[in-house]
Amino acid sequence: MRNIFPRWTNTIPVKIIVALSFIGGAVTAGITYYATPKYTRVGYQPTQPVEYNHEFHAGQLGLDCRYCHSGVDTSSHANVPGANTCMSCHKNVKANSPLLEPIRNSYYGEDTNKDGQLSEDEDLNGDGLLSAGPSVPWVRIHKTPDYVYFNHAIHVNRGISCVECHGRIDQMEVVHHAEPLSMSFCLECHRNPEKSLRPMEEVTNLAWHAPHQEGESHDLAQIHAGLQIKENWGVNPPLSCTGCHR
Amino acid sequence: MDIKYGISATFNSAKDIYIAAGKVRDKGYNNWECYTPIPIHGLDGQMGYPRSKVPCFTLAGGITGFFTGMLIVWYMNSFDYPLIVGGKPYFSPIFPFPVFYELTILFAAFGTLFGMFFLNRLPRHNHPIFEHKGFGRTGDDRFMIVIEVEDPQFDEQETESFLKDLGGKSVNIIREPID
Amino acid sequence: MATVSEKTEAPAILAKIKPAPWKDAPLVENRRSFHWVTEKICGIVESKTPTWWWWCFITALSIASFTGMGLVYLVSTGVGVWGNNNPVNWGWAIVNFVFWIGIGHAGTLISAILCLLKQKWRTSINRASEAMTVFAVLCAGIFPLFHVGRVWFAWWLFPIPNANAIWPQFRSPLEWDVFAVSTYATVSILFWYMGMIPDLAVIRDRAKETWRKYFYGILSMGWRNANNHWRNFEMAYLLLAGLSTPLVLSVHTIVSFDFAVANLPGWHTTIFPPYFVAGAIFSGFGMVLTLLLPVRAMYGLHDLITQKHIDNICKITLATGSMVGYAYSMEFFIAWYGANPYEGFAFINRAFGNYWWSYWIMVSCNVICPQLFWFKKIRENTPLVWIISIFVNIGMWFERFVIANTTLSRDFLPSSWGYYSPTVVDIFTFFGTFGFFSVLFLLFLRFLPLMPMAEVKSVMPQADPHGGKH
Amino acid sequence: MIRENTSSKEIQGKQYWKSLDDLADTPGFRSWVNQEFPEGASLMDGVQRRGFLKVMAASFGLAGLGMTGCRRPEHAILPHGKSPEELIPGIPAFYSSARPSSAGFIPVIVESHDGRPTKIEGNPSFASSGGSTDIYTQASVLDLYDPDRAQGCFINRSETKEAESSSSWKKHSSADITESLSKIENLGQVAVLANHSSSVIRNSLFSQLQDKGVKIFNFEAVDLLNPEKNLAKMLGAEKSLRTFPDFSNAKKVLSLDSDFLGNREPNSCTNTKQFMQGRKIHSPKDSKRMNRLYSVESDLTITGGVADHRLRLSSSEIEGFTALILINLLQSSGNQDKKLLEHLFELSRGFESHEKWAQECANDLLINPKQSLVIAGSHLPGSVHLLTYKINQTLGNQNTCLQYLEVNHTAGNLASLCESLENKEIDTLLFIGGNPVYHCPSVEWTDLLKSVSSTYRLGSAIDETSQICDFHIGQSHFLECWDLGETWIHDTYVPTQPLLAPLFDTLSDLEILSSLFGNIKKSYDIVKEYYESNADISDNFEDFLKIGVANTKPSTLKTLPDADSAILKIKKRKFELSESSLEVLLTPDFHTWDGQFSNNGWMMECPHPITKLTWDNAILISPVLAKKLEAKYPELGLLPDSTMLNKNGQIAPDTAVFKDGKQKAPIVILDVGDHHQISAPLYVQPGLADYTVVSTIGQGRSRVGRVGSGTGFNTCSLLHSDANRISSGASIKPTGEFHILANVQEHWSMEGRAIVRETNAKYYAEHEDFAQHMGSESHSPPMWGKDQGASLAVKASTTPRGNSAYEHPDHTYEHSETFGRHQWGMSIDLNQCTGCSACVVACQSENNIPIVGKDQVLRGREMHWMRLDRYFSSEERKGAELPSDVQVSFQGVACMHCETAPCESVCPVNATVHDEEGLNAMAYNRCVGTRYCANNCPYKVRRFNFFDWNKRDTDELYKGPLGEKNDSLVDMGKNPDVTVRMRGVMEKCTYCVQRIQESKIRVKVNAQRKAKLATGKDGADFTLEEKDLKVPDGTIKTACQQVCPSDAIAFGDLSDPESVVSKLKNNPRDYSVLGYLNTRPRTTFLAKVRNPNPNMPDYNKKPHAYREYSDKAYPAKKDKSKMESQSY
Repeated sequence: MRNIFPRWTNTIPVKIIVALSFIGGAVTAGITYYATPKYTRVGYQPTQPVEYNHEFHAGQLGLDCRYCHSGVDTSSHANVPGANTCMSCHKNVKANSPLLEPIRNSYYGEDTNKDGQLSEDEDLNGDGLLSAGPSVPWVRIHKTPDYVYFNHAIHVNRGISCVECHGRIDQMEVVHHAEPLSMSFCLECHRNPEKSLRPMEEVTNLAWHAPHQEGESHDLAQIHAGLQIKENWGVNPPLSCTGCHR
Repeated sequence: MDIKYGISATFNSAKDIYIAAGKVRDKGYNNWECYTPIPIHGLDGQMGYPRSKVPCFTLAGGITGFFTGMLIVWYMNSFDYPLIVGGKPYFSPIFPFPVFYELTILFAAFGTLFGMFFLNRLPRHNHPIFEHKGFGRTGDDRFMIVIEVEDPQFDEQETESFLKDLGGKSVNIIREPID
Repeated sequence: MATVSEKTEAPAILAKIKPAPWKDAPLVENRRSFHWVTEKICGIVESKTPTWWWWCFITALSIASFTGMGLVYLVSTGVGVWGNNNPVNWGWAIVNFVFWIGIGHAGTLISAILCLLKQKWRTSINRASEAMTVFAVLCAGIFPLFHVGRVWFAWWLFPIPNANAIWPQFRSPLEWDVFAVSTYATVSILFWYMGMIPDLAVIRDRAKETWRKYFYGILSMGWRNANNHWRNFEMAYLLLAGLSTPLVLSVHTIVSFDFAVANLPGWHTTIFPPYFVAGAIFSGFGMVLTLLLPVRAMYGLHDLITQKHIDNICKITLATGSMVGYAYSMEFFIAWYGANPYEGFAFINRAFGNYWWSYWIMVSCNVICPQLFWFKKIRENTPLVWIISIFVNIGMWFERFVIANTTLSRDFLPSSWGYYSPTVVDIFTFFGTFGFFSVLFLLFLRFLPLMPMAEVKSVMPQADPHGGKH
Repeated sequence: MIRENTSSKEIQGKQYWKSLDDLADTPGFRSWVNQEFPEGASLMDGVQRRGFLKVMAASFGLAGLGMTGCRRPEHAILPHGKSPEELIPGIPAFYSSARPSSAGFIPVIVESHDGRPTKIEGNPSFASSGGSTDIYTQASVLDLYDPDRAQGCFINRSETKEAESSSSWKKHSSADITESLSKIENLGQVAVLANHSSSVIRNSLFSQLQDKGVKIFNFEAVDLLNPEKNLAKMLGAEKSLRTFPDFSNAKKVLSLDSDFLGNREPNSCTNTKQFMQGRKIHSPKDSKRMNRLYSVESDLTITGGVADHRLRLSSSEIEGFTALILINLLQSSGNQDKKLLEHLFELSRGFESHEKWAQECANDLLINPKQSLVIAGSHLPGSVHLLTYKINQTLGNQNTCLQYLEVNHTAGNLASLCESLENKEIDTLLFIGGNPVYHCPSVEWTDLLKSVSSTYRLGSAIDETSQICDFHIGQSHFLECWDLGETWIHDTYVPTQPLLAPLFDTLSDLEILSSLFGNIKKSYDIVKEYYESNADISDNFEDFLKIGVANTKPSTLKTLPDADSAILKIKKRKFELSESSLEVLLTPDFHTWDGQFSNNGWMMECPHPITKLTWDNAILISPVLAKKLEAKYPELGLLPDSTMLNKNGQIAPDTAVFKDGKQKAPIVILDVGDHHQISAPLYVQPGLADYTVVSTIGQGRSRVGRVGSGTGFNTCSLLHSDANRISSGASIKPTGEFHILANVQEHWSMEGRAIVRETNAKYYAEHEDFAQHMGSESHSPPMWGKDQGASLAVKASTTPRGNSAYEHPDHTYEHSETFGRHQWGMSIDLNQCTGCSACVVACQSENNIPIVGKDQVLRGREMHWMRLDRYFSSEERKGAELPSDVQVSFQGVACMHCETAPCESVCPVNATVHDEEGLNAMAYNRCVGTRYCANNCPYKVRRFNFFDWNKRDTDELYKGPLGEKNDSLVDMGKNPDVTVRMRGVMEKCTYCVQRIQESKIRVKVNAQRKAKLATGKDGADFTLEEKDLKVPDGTIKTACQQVCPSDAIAFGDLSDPESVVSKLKNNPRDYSVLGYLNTRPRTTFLAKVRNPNPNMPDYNKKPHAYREYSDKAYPAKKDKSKMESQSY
């Protein structure tokens, strides 16, 4: 008989092993990087129907987050403001800007001549009540799954700043998804709340840093301050399922 | 073109090759091999082989498996995310014992198989011995001794006649073609 | 040692009674040669595919499609298409799982434990039994995998890091099952395959067609029949046998933990591990008989699978059957002796309650039927042995059914007592697995050496380097 | 200006649902209005529905719907154009309202999430039911989202208008209907047939209409007004006399076929609250104060289940028995009126065998003068009510335990309507509510209506009555319209306040009626107008709405007319009871009441508390009759063959044939003569009077939505035209057919297991801790080992493992980073539970529990997190004989939250684990569905989603992905705080973890803000005490606890020794079910104490359940006592 396989095949098994270990490593690394929320979510930056500039409003003008997201410290949800909130300023400021058209439509609704009065021919459904216009279809950026019950009020009131989950919104012209908001992201903070706790006053101050002494790093100062707050307030973030899943 | 690989001699029975192997060894050959359809008891001794090293791989695999098991259980259930489950402790060597146990066996089995492959330098699909015409029969009912060219004592005529003296039939030179 | 025994004088009693010389039945009959063995085994693989094989294969394939369709329906629609309910949350799926896993025990047992016990008669049946093990474990694996409600998340049972930072729970017997069954499947395949390498090399060396040369060439890993190979191979084989022995015992022990670790009356008993292992061996040998007797007839392997083999298997079946029977009675005794009313009722209910028929099918198939093997006449009657082996299989399926369903259907609170009956989907999915098993087994018969030639040869008289005849 | 600055409550209310009006203006909606629809089809689909839901969800997406999706699709947030003030997305709003029922208005508080009402609770301001509600009120919120509602108004286009024909309906605008009604000129030819309502506005409109010549008729199939009318008639009183019992003072109660705790009598919630309060016991001395209930009844009701003594008598026999009681009372109190006594003797002839029972009962009633109460069932004839009236008068219970209300009824009855129709006096007929065509099949509706030129039907769905009408007007749900009504006892005004504008183009009854006056008004204006013209209701409309109740003085009868002469006029009825001459009693159906809840899945699937049947009604017969029928018709297949286990007493015989776990019931014909017959399946019910068969009205509807179609059997042909529900002389014939009944509890006996532990008050007085001496754990080594004696708080927070080698992971404050601040636990007082099942539906409503349909219930896949186990126990069984007299024990079972939970340790993926506060958490999103946990749960409380219950209708389940998605109208009623589970995951009671978390968050947020305000600092340096962060006891109420009218359920923090639940758990009556398993359930039970009278002939030293336990646990003792009794 003769050899079935040529001589070069003798090195094939070793080559296969080496190749497999490389491919395996690459696939694992790829999945870890590309298939986790750190990649799939962070950076999501949809185009909004109205080019609202957070960098300008929250950063330069210094509007407090709660001016618009007014429910954030009382409700589980941080509401997106209705058109009336926008219009409280924009009735006067840039009242005729074409960029604000969707907001004005939403606000005035039936009141087509925008005089705040409902005339006979404007009252389409004849009930004498002024109906609002179509909602502004803001595109949702941050979303936890249905089975996750994140409560804004408890976080905001217990010294967790907006910046922890949403990043430096005050520096974003167009808002994007800044943190992965995955379960491991939540757990990291729940396990070590001292890394994020800050005084209640400073919660909406996205630029805040714990006051630090000479020679002390930012992180260390934060941990010192955080531990103090944790102790004072009895902060005890839940680590078991019932904290977030109901 | 070809190069010589060795000289082969076949035998008809286990008994013959058993005796012949002893004589080859006594003669002081080092690079030689018996090809048999079955593992023949005692042939290792006759050829002067030491005990197989496979058990070392098995042991290494077993120990790795046991500690891998223990490590994943401890890390996952007790260190990284301890959760209260049925009021049982976060870690104990008792409750997850089946996991350690199975992993011990799994890794030991891998150690054994791959150890065997490693020691036999398998898989190796191309080998000069496959060029031998009668090699096929060594899996069937022929017994064959091959003394390789590599052997310091190898001398084409002498070795050939030595093998013939041992009672080997169809003594052949194995040639490996080179392209 | 030998010299010592030669010197000892025979006891006087031997002189008086003049014992008849012990005639050890040969393991290969009709003084066959090595070459005959090679021709016989390789011939099966090399000859033209017989027509009956095609018929069987097509039939098996169509039966196997039932499982496929059943599973597609199950996954697309929900576990509700099965008959499971509350309180019987497991139903047929787990019964079938334990049944197949049990069958999967004989192969490794034959190769491993009998190997360690130096039972030479194992050689002609171990390859087929190992194949049976592997295929049975594959069939078994279908059920625990697909019985979960969200099979697409079944990977959560494996310790894989994930963005949710949550891990499997190692206190659960199901988690142990994951490790036990996957280890068992892996090690069985390794063991089966490693044993096959020298035989694959033989087929490779005999091959005429190119595809065969490459196919068997790759599979045989360049095996060269060299003594150095044999040396490491034998050691590895022995070690794998040594590893498989505790493995095979642990797998069914862990499977029995699925029940024994639960707190339900009738499940929560310490007798389960040995009882399950005995039952597994019992059912496994039953299946070996069921498979090998037709194969023996089809391929004319009477010289290799001799009456002695059948006798031995029958005897093991008898022994394990009796052990299982002992376990049945012991369960009753302990339930009574333990004086726990819930436990006591669970067993009375098994025998006389809503599933009484399944209990008595189980007892008659598992305990009474094998008792026939006490008789040599019956052991020599191959068709009868085959029929009994089928009863053993049926009985063992019912054993698992009895354990799983009687307990669940009537447990602690009478208010939640219920009844379980399978749906068409259950039945089809289960019977389909027989087709799936047969497909694999037929492919095995067709393409792989169904007996370890080297091992069969090595138990033939010619293999003896000291006394072989020419 | 825009109305956003107006601050009054009702305006906000309006604005609140304003967005729905916006919707009605979208072009899509408009075109939809003009479309034609096949009747019963889902009207909203596709794009319109999606848009609709978006608006409904206001400024954030619908949370909690579906669990799928990995990379989300683009998703819009739609905020309001003008945000309503006080509406903060994510915070539920609570409004007071009231549910109109035939037993008065029921004051409620409605929880609303972003404009979607999701949950109804009782109004705690209404003291007499105090925050609890009955089961129907709980379920009524689902009707709002019934996809088979009449989604607008329709015109009938069929040629023939018959009840059985299938009509074709065309959409019609409601404005056109009110328009045409307002234009009717000759009001004298207008007639209205309405159901009974306690709406003061409706009744005042009626009387105004009557003044204008409109004829008003009233019809109720389950006529709760019968007794008051009959009693008044017999006494010769002008106005009806409504009996208004007050159980809170009653020490002894005799119920004569009256299910006053259950659904058959009005005001059950108040009755339960008052009566069960009198059975509360905390220590042995309370056992003397405990009230006692005697019940004489034909059917086994939950009232009979609570009773300490129960006598089975047919409803026809009640009259004679009542006379017997009266004789005994009169004799004991020295009344010598011979004539009266003789007449009574005559009436009670034939009841000598019950003499002793009656005598002792009467004696016992007399022990507590003025503190007893005798009450008769509303289906009983006037004579019984008269005798009862006399009895209560004799006992002097007036003003202490009962009062009589004077009620004015001016409406005609159905017979007079028929008369008017025959006389062709009516040109326009309005059917308001009810369903007379279904209930009165004997009336020739089609013929009668030939002379009527237009018929209108106001109803929530197109039903049998709609079929004969020209127009169907969709009725607004009570959460969509305004109303003002009175409670049953007329002591409180309650407003019905809408939570949202009508979802569809529907009208309320008030809007219809007021349009007859020629002016079309919205219900709000009608109510406001009425309120302003009746200044005595309350001071301020907004406050009235806020509180939801306003007290008023009912007009009670001060001087009682003498009854003697009326009694003398009672004629003894002749009746004969035997297997060939049976008495038939029709009761309102538990599931559907009179049929109005036929399409309500929660009600249909809620198991009947006694029969445990879902989805169906049946003919209930007694075991005695069953045996006789079985002997007469061997082919009937009614009773199963007794098994070996039955014969040797291992388990009790089944009451029905269960084939593959499904109850196979023979269908029979029940014939009452005069061609009145029904066919329905038989159900053997222990505890029934031997020759009474009981069935229910309200099922087997022919024109009903997808939920109710094909369920149950129609029994209305047995209903008498005067709504009398008792017939006699009936016989049963087999048909040879069978029907499968969905019974959720196959086995009725506890089998001597110490599951429900109960004893008698006398024994309890001496053995306070009797419950501790039952069950295997009573003679096993102590569960807590060396820590057995530790306090509850210590045990709960450290979970000592006793003698186990394992230590529980320490999560106390001192030793753990993640400590539990509370340790939750629940205590269920079995002594308080009546079995009303309101908790089952309350839980379903709160926790988004799906309905699964009859087919799936048959397969044992019902999803109720809270189930009510019902056990019967009896005197010692004779072989396989079914007992006739049984005691009933109820036990509410939900997840017990075991500290050493068996389910947790078998879950391979950590989907169910413990949290630090002792909750057994179930993370649905982690569950892969191995179902091992459910197997290993000894209480079998875990429920598995075998299918996508929430995605598909119950008849589409097996079609999988090919099946149609269900109508998402139903999704709008889901509680957004609770995950909607998908198929393949396990679920179970969570102790309403959403409420726990909400409260914890609220407490912390408040503490934080308060501290910040107090210190005025930036917040880093103030210190919060542990007590500031703890949820005060009583803040959190689980849904089942909140609804329970008898306060049987307590929930709270076990680590606080002062909490109510801790105190209850320290009571010696406290025990764990299956405690011997050492699962350490956090839900424990307080053992039941019965209070029988030792002088009664049916007195037993121990309740049957206790005796069964002792016999099984101590067989040696049993044999000994048997021998002793034999040697006597």
